[in-house]
Amino acid sequence: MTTEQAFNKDLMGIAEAANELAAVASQAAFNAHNAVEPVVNNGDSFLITGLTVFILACFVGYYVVWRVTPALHSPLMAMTNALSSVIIVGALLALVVSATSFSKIMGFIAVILASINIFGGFIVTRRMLHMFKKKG
Amino acid sequence: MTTEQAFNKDLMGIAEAANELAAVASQAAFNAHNAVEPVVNNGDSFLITGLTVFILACFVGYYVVWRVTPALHSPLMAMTNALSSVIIVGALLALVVSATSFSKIMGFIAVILASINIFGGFIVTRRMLHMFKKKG
Amino acid sequence: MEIFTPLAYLVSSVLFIMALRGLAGPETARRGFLYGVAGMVLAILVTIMLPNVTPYGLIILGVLIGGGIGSAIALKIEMTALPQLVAAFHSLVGLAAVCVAIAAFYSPDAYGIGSVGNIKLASLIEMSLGAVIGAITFTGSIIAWGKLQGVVTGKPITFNMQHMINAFLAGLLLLFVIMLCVTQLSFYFWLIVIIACVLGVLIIIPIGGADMPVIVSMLNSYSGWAAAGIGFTLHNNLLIIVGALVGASGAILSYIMCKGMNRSFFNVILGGFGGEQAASAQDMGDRNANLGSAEDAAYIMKNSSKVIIVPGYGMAVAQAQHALREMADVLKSHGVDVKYAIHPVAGRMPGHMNVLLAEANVPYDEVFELEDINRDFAMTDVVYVIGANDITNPAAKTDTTSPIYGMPVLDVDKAKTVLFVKRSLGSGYAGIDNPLFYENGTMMLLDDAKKMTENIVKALE
Amino acid sequence: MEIFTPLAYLVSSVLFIMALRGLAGPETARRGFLYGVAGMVLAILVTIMLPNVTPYGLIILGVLIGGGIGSAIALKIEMTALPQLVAAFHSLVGLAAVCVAIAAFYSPDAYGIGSVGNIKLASLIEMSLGAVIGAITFTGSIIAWGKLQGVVTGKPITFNMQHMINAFLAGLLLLFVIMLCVTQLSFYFWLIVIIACVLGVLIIIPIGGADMPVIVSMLNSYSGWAAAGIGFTLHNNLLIIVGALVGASGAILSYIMCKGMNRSFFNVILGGFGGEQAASAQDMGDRNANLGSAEDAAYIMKNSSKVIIVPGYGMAVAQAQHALREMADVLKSHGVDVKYAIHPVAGRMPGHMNVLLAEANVPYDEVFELEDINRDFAMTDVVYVIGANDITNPAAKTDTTSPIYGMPVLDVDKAKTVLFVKRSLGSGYAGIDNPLFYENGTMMLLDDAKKMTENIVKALE
Ligand SMILES: NC(=O)c1ccc[n+]([C@@H]2O[C@H](COP(=O)([O-])OP(=O)(O)OC[C@H]3O[C@@H](n4cnc5c(N)ncnc54)[C@H](OP(=O)(O)O)[C@@H]3O)[C@@H](O)[C@H]2O)c1
Ligand SMILES: NC(=O)c1ccc[n+]([C@@H]2O[C@H](COP(=O)([O-])OP(=O)(O)OC[C@H]3O[C@@H](n4cnc5c(N)ncnc54)[C@H](OP(=O)(O)O)[C@@H]3O)[C@@H](O)[C@H]2O)c1
Repeated sequence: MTTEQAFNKDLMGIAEAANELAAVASQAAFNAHNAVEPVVNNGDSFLITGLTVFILACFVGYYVVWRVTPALHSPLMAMTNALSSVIIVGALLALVVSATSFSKIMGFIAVILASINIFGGFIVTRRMLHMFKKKG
Repeated sequence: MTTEQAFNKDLMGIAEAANELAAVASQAAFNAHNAVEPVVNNGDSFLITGLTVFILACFVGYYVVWRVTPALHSPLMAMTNALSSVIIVGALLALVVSATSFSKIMGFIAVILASINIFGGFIVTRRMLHMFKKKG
Repeated sequence: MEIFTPLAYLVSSVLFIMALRGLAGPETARRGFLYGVAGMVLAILVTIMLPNVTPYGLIILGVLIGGGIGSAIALKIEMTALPQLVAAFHSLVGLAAVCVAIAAFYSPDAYGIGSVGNIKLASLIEMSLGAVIGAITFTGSIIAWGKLQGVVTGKPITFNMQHMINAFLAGLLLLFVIMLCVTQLSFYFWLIVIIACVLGVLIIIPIGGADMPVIVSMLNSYSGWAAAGIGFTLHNNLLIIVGALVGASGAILSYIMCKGMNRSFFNVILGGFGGEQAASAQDMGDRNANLGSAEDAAYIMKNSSKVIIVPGYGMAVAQAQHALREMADVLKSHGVDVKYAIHPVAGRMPGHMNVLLAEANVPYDEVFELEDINRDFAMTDVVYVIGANDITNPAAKTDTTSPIYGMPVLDVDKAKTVLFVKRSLGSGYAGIDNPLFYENGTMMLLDDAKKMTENIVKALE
Repeated sequence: MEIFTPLAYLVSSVLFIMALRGLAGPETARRGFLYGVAGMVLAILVTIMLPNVTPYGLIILGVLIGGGIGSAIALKIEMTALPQLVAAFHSLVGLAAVCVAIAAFYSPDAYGIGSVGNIKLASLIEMSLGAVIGAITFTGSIIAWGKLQGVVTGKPITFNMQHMINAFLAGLLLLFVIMLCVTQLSFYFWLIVIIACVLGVLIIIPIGGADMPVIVSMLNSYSGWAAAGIGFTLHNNLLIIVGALVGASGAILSYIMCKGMNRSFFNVILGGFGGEQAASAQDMGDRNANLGSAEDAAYIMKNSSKVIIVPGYGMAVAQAQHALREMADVLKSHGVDVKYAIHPVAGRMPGHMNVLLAEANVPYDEVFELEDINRDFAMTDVVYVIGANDITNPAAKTDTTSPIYGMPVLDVDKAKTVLFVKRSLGSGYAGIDNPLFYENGTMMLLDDAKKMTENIVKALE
C-alpha cells in the first residue's frame, strides 16, 4: 500500500507539473499572440529546427559513443577529431563564396587546417584499427 | 599480411565508393545549377528538415527501445500506444483552424479517438508499472 | 515570438524520449511514466493556447468523451486481456490519423499547405501516405483484436491468389495516389482510404492467431509511421519525432518476437502458420504420460532444494498468478529456493508474464529472462511448468522437421523432474506436440492451472 | 532541385553516425572507418560542386597542402605519441572554427545572414559562440600538447586569484558579445577572439600533466560544440549533427576517465592536482622492497599456470609491447595461460594500452577490461605489472587519506606473486607511493621495461 501512496504522491507531482506547464504555456501563448499567424508554421525558424536536430544528435551521440568498446577509445578520439573537421564545409564556402578577400584568406587557411585534420585523423585511425586482430 | 591485403581491398572499395559518390554529387550539382541561389540556404525546405529530424529520431528510438528491459515490454507497448496519440495535436488544429465544417467534424472525431488512447494508454501503463516491485 | 510553440514541442519530444528511456528498468519506469504524461500535457496545452484556437467548448467536450471512454476501459480491463486491448487502441490511432489526413485534405489552407484543389505536391503525397498507413492500421488492428478476443477465428484464413490480390490492391493504391496528385480530386482520396482499409483486412486475415502478437507490434509500428506521415504533412517535428520513436519501438518488438520464435518477419507476414493442430497430434498416441496429483507434486517440491517456475499462456487464461505466488511463498517458507524463468514469447505479448507476475506481487528480482537462467536448469531439482507448452518443447532443439525447429526454448528437460500443469495432453498455440510429456522425469498434472496450484498449496500446508 | 545538397549532407551525417557505430567492436570498426571516409568525401564533393563554387585551384591547393602535412605527420608518428598528436590536431580544428567565424563575420552576405554591419542578431550570437569555443580549443589544446610533449612543465602552474581572473575574463567576454551585438563593430569581434585565446591558456595551465588526457578529451568535446556553433551560423545541419556527435563523444570519454580516477570533472578542471610528488615519497623509506632479477622472474613465471599482464604508461615509454608479446608467446609455449588486464585510465589516453598491444599483434580477445578480469586475480599465480603504478595501488581501496582513495584499481595484490617492472621505487603520475612495492608477495624488477622483458625472454629460453 505504501507504493500506492507513493504513486499517488507522484500523481500529485504530475498535477503540479501540469499546472506549472500550463503557466509556462499560457505565457508562451500570451507571447505568441503578438505574432501574426504562427498557427501552423512551426518549422520555419532555423534556430528551432537547428536546436531540434542538435538535441536529437546529442541523444544519438550519447548512445552511439557509450556503445563503443573501451579498447577502441583511442581510435574513437582520432576518428572524432577527423569528423569534427567537417567544418571544412564552412571553410570551403568561405573560400569561394565570400565577397571580401580577407574572408577568402580566412577560408583558405581554414581549408588547410581542416585538411590536415581530415587526412591526419583518418590515417591515424586507420593505422590503429589496422592493428586490431583476433588471432595472433 | 592477409589482413593488410584485405584492408587494401577495402581502401580500393573506398576509392570506388568515392567515385560513385562523385558521380552522384556531380549529378546533384548539375541539377542544382538550375536553381537560382541555393548556395547557403540548406535548411529551408521542410521536407529535408523533416527527413533529418525523422532519421535522427529513428536512431534515438532504436537505441532507447533496445535498452528497455524485456520485463517491461508490455508497458512499453501501452506507453507507445499512448504516445502515438500525440497526433491529437493535428486533430486539435483540424478541429479549430479548419475552414470547412466537414474538416471540423473530422477533427472532433480524431480528438475523441486520440483522447481514448491517451487516457487509456497512460492508465494501463500506470496500472502495469504500479505492479512492479522489488521486494515482495 | 513565434518560436515558443515549436520550442515547447521540442521540450515535449525530449520528455517523450526520456519517458521511453525510463523503461530501461523498473526503478526508473515510474519517473519515465511521469515524463510521458508531462510531455503529452505540454503538447496539448501549447496547441490549444495558440492564437486563433478558441472554441474550447468543443475541445473539452471531445477530450471528456474520449478520456471518459478510455479511462473506463483501462481501469476495468483484466491484465490477461492486455493484448486485445492494445490492438483495439491501435486501431483508434489509425482511424485518428485518417481523420486528420481527411481534415487536412479538405482544409489545406488552415495548415498552410495550399488551398482546396491546389495542394502542394509533397503535402499530397505525405497526406496519402499518412492516410494509407492509418487506414491499414485501423482495419488491420480490428482484425487482430478480433482474433485475440476470439471474435474472429484464430485459424489463418487463406484463399486463392491472396498475395496476387494484395499486390493488385497495392498497385491500385499507387495509381490512385498518382491520379490524386494530378487531378486533386477528393474522389481519388476516398478511393485510397477505402482500398487501404480493405488491404488492412486482407493482410491480417491469413495470419494465424498465434502470430497475432507480432502483428499487434507491427501495427503499433505502423501507427507510429502514420503519425510521422501526418507530421510531415503538418510540418510538425513533434509528430515526426514521436512517430519515429513509436515506429522504431514496434519494429524492434516484432523483431524480438520473431527471433524468439526463430522465424523471419517475412514468414510471419506471409501467413498460413499454425493451422495444422489436429494433424500431428496423434503421432504420439501410443506413448504413455506419467500422470500425477496435487499431493504428489507437493511432496516432490517440498523435498527439493531448487525450484524454477515456468509460466506460459495457460497461467494467464486460468488467472493462476496469485495462487502461484502463494505456492512460492509456502515453498520458500520450507527453505526451497524459488525462481521464475520467462521465455521471450511466453504468453500472448512481449512481457506478458512479467506483468502478470508483478500483478501477483512477485518481486521482479526473482524473475529471470531466458539467457540469464537457461544454464541453471541443469542444476535444478524441479521445474514447475504452469500453462506453458511450446516454449519448453525440446523438439525445437533436436527435431529438424519440426515447424518450431531452431526456436530458442527453456531447457526444462535438463532438470531432474518436470511438473507440467495443463488441462490435457494437447498441443500449444503453435499446434505442435511436446515429446517432453512422455519423458520419464516428467509428471503431468492435468487440471486447470489455478485449481491445481491451489490444491498444491493446500497439500503443502 | 535545391534539395540535393542538403539531402547529400543528410546522407553524410548518417554515414558519420554509422562510422561511430562501427567502433562498437573491432570486427565492425574497419567498416565504420570506411563509412567515415565516405561521409567526408561526400560532404566535400557536394560542397565544391555547388553552383558559384568555381575556383577549384585554390581549393585543391589548400587540400593538397593540408592533406600533405596531415598525412606526413600521421604516417610517421609513433603510437606512443598519440596523446600529443590528438591534442595538436584539436588545436587546428579550433583555429579552423575561428577562421570560419571570422570569414562569416566579414562576408555575412555570402552566407545569407545579413550584410556587413547589419548581421542578424541570432547569427551574431552563434558566431561569437563558435569563435569563443574555437579559440579556447585552439590555445587550450596547444598548452595540453605542450604538457604532454614535455615542452611545457607537467606541474600545475598555479598563481593567485586565477579563478577570479578567469571569471573576470569570462565576464568581459559576455560584455563584449553584447557590445558586438549592439554596435556590430569588428573591433569587439577581435577582442572576443583574443580574450578567448587568453582564457584557453589560463584554463589549462593550472591543470597537472597527469590530468591532461581528461583535458584533451574535454577539448575534443569543445571542438565538436564549436563545429555545431558554426553549423547554427551557417544554417547547416551536417555541421550541427557532427558537432553534437563529437561533442558527446568527448564529454563521455572525459566522464569515463574521471570515473576511472574517482574524481569529479569539476575537481579536474579546478586544477592543482598532482603537484606534490616529492612530499610523500619518503614516508616509506624505512621499509624494504624485495628486489629480483630477470632470471628469478623467468623461473617464477615458467612454473606458474596462470599469468596476468598489467601494462601501464611505462610500457609505452619503454616501447616494450613487442618484447612483452614475445614473452607471452614463450610462456604460452610452456603451457602457461596468459591474459592482459587493462585499467580504464592506464597510460595517457583512453584505450592507449589496447592500441599498443594491438600494435604488437596481441589478439584482442586475450585483452580484458577491469570489470571483466578483476575477480580473476585471486585465482592467479603471477601478475606481471609492466610500467604501471597508480592503477594497481591498493591504497586507493584502503587509505581514506590517499588522494586517489576510491579510484577503482586492479586487484593485483590478491594474486600469489606480483612482479613489478619499473625503473625505481618512485611514484606514478599521481605522485603517490605504492605500498604494494613493500609487500611480501611482491618482487621488484628495477630496470627499463623493454630491457627487463627482453632479459626475461632470454632467461626463459
Ligand atoms: N508472447 C508473445 O509475444 C508471442 C508472440 C508470438 C507468438 N507467440 C506464441 O505463443 C506461444 C507461447 O507459448 P506458451 O508456452 O506460453 O503457450 P502455449 O504454447 O500456447 O501453451 C499454453 C498451454 O497452456 C495450456 N492451458 C490453456 N489454458 C489453461 C488453463 N486454464 N489451465 C492450465 N493450462 C492451460 C494449454 O494446454 P491445455 O489446452 O492442454 O490446457 C496450452 O498447451 C508460442 O507458440 C509462441 O510462439 C507468443
Ligand atoms: N589513460 C588515461 O586516459 C588517463 C587519464 C587521466 C589520468 N591518467 C593517469 O595516468 C596514470 C596512469 O597510470 P599508470 O599506472 O598507467 O601509469 P603511472 O601510474 O604513471 O605509472 C607509470 C610507471 O611507469 C614507470 N616507468 C616509466 N618509464 C618506464 C620505463 N621506461 N621502464 C619501466 N618503467 C617505466 C614509472 O616508474 P619509474 O619512474 O620508477 O620507472 C611509473 O611509476 C594514472 O595516474 C591516471 O590517473 C590516465
